[in-house]
Amino acid sequence: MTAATNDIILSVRGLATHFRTHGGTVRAVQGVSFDIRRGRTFALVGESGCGKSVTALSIMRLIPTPPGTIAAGRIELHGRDLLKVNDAQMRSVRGNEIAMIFQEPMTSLNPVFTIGDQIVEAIMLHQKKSRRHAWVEAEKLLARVGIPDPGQRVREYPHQMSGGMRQRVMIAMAISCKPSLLIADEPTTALDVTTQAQILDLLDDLQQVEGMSILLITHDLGVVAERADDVAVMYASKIAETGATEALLAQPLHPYTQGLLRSLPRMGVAADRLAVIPGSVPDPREFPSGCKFHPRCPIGCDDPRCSSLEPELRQVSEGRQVSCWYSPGFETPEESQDFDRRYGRDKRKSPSA
Amino acid sequence: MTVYIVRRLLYTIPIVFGVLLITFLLFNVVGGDVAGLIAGKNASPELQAEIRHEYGLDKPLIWGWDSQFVDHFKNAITFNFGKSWHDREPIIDKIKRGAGPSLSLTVPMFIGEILIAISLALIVAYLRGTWIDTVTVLLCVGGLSLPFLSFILAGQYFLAYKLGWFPVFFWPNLSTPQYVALPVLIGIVAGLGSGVRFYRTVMLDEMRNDYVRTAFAKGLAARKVLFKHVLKNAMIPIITQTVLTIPFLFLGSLLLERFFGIPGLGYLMVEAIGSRDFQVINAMTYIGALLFVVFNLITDICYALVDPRISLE
Amino acid sequence: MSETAVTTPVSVSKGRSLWSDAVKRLLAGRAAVISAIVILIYVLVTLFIYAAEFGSSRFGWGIPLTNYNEKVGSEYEPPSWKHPFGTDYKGRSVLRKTFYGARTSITVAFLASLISIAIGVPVGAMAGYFRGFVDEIVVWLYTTLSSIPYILLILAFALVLKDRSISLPWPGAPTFRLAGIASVYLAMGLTSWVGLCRLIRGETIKHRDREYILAARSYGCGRARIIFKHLLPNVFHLVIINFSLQFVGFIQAEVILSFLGLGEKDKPSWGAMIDDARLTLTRGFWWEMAAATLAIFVISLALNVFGDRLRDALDPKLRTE
Amino acid sequence: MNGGPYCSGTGSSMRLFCRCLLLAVLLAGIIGPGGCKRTSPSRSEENVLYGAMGAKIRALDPGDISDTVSSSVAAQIFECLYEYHYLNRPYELQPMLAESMPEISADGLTYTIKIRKGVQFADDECFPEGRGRALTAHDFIYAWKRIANIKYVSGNWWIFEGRIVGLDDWRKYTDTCDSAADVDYSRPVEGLQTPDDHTLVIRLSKPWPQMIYLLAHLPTAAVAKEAVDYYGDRIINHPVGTGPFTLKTWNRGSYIELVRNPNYREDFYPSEGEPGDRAKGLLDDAGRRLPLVDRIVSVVVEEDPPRWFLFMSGKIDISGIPKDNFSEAISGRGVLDERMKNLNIRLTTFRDPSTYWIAFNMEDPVLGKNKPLRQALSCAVNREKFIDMFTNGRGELASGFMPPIMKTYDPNISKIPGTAYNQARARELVAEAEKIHGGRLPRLVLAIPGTDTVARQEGGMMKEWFQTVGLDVDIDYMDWPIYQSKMKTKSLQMFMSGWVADYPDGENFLQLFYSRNMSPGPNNFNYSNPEFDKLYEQLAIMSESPERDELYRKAERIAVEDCPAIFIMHGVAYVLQHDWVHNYKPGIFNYGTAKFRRIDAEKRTSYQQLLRTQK
Repeated sequence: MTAATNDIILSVRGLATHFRTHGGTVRAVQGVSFDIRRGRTFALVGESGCGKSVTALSIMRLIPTPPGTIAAGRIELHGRDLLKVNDAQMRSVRGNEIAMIFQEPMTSLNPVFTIGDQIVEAIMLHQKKSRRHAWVEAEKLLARVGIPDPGQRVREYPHQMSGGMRQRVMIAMAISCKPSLLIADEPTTALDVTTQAQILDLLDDLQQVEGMSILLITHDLGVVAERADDVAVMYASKIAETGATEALLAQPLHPYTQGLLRSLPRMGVAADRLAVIPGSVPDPREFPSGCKFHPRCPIGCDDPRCSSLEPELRQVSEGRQVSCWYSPGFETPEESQDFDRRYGRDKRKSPSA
Repeated sequence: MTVYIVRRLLYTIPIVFGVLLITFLLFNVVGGDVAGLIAGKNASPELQAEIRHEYGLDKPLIWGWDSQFVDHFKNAITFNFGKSWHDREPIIDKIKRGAGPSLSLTVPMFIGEILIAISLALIVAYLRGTWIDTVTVLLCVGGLSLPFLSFILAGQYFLAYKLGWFPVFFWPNLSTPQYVALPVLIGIVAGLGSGVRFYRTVMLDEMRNDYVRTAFAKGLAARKVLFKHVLKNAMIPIITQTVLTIPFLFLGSLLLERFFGIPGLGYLMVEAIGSRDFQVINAMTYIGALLFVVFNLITDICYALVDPRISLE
Repeated sequence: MSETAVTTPVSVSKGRSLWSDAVKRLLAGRAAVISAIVILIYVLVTLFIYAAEFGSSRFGWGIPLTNYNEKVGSEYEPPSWKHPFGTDYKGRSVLRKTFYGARTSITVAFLASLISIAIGVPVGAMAGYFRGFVDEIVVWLYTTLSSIPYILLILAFALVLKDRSISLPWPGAPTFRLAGIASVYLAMGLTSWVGLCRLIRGETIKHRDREYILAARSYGCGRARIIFKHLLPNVFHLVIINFSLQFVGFIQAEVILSFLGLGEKDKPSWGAMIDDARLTLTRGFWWEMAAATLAIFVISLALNVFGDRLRDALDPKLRTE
Repeated sequence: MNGGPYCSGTGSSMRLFCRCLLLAVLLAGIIGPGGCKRTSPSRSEENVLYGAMGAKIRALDPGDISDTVSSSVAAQIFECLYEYHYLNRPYELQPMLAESMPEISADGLTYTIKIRKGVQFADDECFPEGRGRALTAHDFIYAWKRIANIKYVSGNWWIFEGRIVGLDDWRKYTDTCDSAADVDYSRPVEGLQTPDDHTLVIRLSKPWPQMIYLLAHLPTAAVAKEAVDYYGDRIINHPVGTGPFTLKTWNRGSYIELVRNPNYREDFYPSEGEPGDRAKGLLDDAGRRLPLVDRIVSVVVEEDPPRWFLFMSGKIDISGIPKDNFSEAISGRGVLDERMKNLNIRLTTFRDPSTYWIAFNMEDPVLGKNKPLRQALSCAVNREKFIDMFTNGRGELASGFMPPIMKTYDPNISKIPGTAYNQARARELVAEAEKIHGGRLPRLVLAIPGTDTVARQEGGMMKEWFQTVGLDVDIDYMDWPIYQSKMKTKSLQMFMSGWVADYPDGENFLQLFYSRNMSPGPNNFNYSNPEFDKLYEQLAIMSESPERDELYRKAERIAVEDCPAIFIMHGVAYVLQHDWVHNYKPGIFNYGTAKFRRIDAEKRTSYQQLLRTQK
């Protein structure tokens, strides 16, 4: 079902972010494109170092330059390209239209200012409110995110709170200006399981009530399965596959996604050892040629085309995109004849089930 | 809080005891017969004996209640430092008289340097990686390795003598700011090198923290993030470095005072060592130690004010 | 779903210890490499002069560079092609004096740093590790020492140590007279260990309760082993950074000591050159001061840049990459 | 993901802001504190003498003064019995607070001195109703007893020690008192009598012709007992004297200001002087009532560069020439530089009554008995080069210890063979010395009182000269206190020192070689020669006469023959003064000369324009 374009609040097209380091330029994000719809949770999943956090920071234009630069691409929020606006306009977007929370709640709050100060600062920055009003608002927000006794807590310092509590404060700060998009960069990775569930429930509840969409960045497929409406799997700076969560989990098209799902423990499936994707994430400074997954790919590891020609992201069916020669419906007839001509028919592998 | 302060004040007693012990040991070992110095040209033995008697040098060194060692402590605690051997002036007057000019030189220098060095460091740390950063580091190291003396000679020769923007030297009819201006300026410029370098490292360490990223994510402008969030966190290392130099301000600046005729305490210490004026040295070190210990306490209290995580147990 | 064995070997980067990782990242940067080379040159010059001196005294090598006393021209000749740095009040080549000065200044700064590390690190580590009574004593000692103005401390030590002969405690050990720079670097060393000691103490306290120390203690490590084998290597990066930055401080201190007449007396040193030159600056003989200042500037810059890069390379936060 | 700082400049506006903030801060640092524009100090045009002192004033109490800086200030406030004539050379004494020259008894033991009448102390709160009291003979006796009082710990007791009948016993009496307060000054001293308020009779234990000079030496100035009792310890800050000026403000270590003393007696500018003085305009003010200036302001400037800048910018009137600005001021041999002449700056050169040498410790086992070694050392030192390098040629070569300015200077002292600079002769003497010593000479040690640059350079040169003639000499630098105590305890082998005469009589130098003055006395050579001692005791009690002068020369020849030191140079002083300073004549022995000087205030202000054109 192609959603009406007007309910897409954020669309990212061909985003590329590079970092200049001593060892040469690191292309952390290359040609990433996806859309986030209003009121839906979009998950960006992948192993650490695949570029998902850099994508998030690029959306917020928080990439530290000099080392980093946003080399190409368009990030449209309600139709306005954030890469073209000037600093002042971008500042009015950050925290107001797009808010962000981070992975390490323990260090994300300024240790020498009270919780109230930091929230009030966010409120007064974007809304014309008196300080007194902003304090009252802050207390209400703390209550809204489930922090007990907000009147007292608002005057306390971050070090007097637990990790989970601090993440709630971060969320309170983020939603203080009713943003249309909340970017959550691995919000629960540093928390224990029970708090993790509470935070995710809180995010869902806020989404229902406020109608805010969420870009959830995680490496935990379990969280994706339960919480995300749409999902994009990232591998080594590129998007391997996107689609609605149920459809994708039911029928993963990209070998990498299949590998990921296989390595998940399943209830009721006896297995003495968990399946593992051999090798490790490639060093961003020396990406393999062709498709970046081919060295670890059970199908294309010795396929001449996979190791030389990188497949770009294509729409293969309704709401489903994938970048792998062997996923069904990807290869155009001309390309398959070209493959046979160049490498010979027998080199062709059979697509995974 | 007050319990903490009382405990810390009690703790100063061993420190001050230690300082007096060290000055006593150092100078009785350094040697140079003082009586002969005071007696002057051709001193007869009994005149030297009289001098030793007047300055209590004939008492036993350590053992016994009436020994030099005990006197040394008694005098220090009761602030009766006696007279300087060099020119018979009571040391308390000498220090009181010298402290004013010294402070009129070092305090503006201290404040000027901090304000300029911290703001420069903040800006340079923010512009890390750009050409401004590398140029500033070069300038800092340049300033650091140039001997202080060449700053003075060049400053006095060009700014005062050749261009005449400043008076060359102290002069009776000049008001304090007029004759202190140039030395303070030279002191600041000469000290900027090490100041900026230190504060820059502190700022860089501070900017790596995650709360800076959160601040930016909130949409704050870089100015606010720097001068509000980062600066307040950086206050802790800054306090450690700066507050502990305050006690030594009253010592003035050795060279600046000598070359610009400011009658401060800068050269008093060096002259006192030169002429084995132990009374003066003990007095200066003792007062220095007291101030140091007090400011040590102030530093800890400042920590608690700036950083809520630190609680004064 | 058949399992196909993976045939191509996948490069697994071998484990890199803190040091090799730091050194690799350190030497990757151009600036760090240049400054390391400059520092190396200074050390080589110093060793070369020592060797030449030893050679000329033993085998009579007449190496011109170390013969700083030779009159090469008239007094106060400005820099020219023949004498790149000009001549001083005795007509001696300032270039040779600067080279020879390197020997004195580098030796003084190096040995003073060594002494301050030899005292500061173990004392700091013990204070940090044992806490309790030992800690109280050490804290009392270094608070007392740091409350005495530095100029007085170094002057007093230099005066006390001047021309004193020290006989080492064990019998039969030679008593050697503290000539010239010996008293200088001893004075500097004995008065400058305080900063490092405080630093190491703070770090030790932090590391003391870390798991790896508890683990070491759990399988019965002796206290000394824990401190020297486990704990110090983890704080040692602070020592190196401190060493490189304090080195410059020592060279400056040597200049001040020469100004006060306690530095090296017959052999040339940068401090003595600056002190000599300051009088003649107003007469327009700038090259002696310029030569010494340039020599100090280059080594200070190299040490500072190296120190900064070292800190970045060894900074635990950066290693998460 | 690169963990670099999260927040560096994302936008260009931020970068712009940083640059202008950076600029503003730098500018503020440079311009801010120095905001005041060039301040031409509001110079009151009236009669002021501006001077600079090379060191801090130690004390303004005559009994306690021993340094030249304190003497030059105190001499404007206190007065002695006699003073040197301002213009006549060679120096001759004339009455100051005394009415006439002393009547000396036949045996030379009793001096009767009439005190000038109508002389008043300056007004001070220590006198009843603050009015200065008239001067009497008792003030002198009180002053001298005060020096004798051991509790007062005066450094000038050497003046009267063993000279005046009964004074030494009086000193022993003071030694018995346990504190300074209960010393009774009315206790009589046999040798100091006052028949009436204006007559002073001094009886000596043995003849002492140089006594008259000591009565012109500042420590023997008149002191009012009321002041000492009133101020007690603070007397050092409140000098009360009879001199032409009184103290207005004294900011210790910084500056001092003296003003004209309204009670000052009638004192006139001399109307005759040395031939040539009239031509130099030194007699223009003959007969005018002194002092000629209203105020004296003197600032402590201890470093050479700022003192030179002050002089060149016209802030101070007179200045010596620092070693490092010498070539800027003097071109060629003693001729003023062109630029100085255009600024109307005048140069005066005059001989110092000083001799500088490297003394040998005659009791040293190696040097004491080895005359050829001492002579070899003397021949090794290139005196010409030393004078040129370290005093910019301001000195004359010395072969004996009597300075040329002294009446009893012996011109042919240099004919004594064997001590002049001659490297070949030095090497022969070294060979001879090794024969006497029996084998290779050990390493000698030369002590130099000073650790700064100049001392190091001097040491370096000496070491080189001795090395070229085959003598191994180590240089030991030490600061003044250690040098003094080692010299006093005879523990220095060779040491660089010298002597500046206290009064214009050759005896002041001869007493340095009298064996009974050995260390800790002034004879630091520890030289003893019975023939010299006999001669010295004979001439010490003779009054001035040609025979005595001949004995002086004979004694000097004996001492120089023994080569107790390497005589290097006699000092020559160069002094620059601006053209608005009149009546400047250098006088080494008299310090109270500010009263003679006159200032032309217009020329001083017009100097600023002249300077601008020159700069």
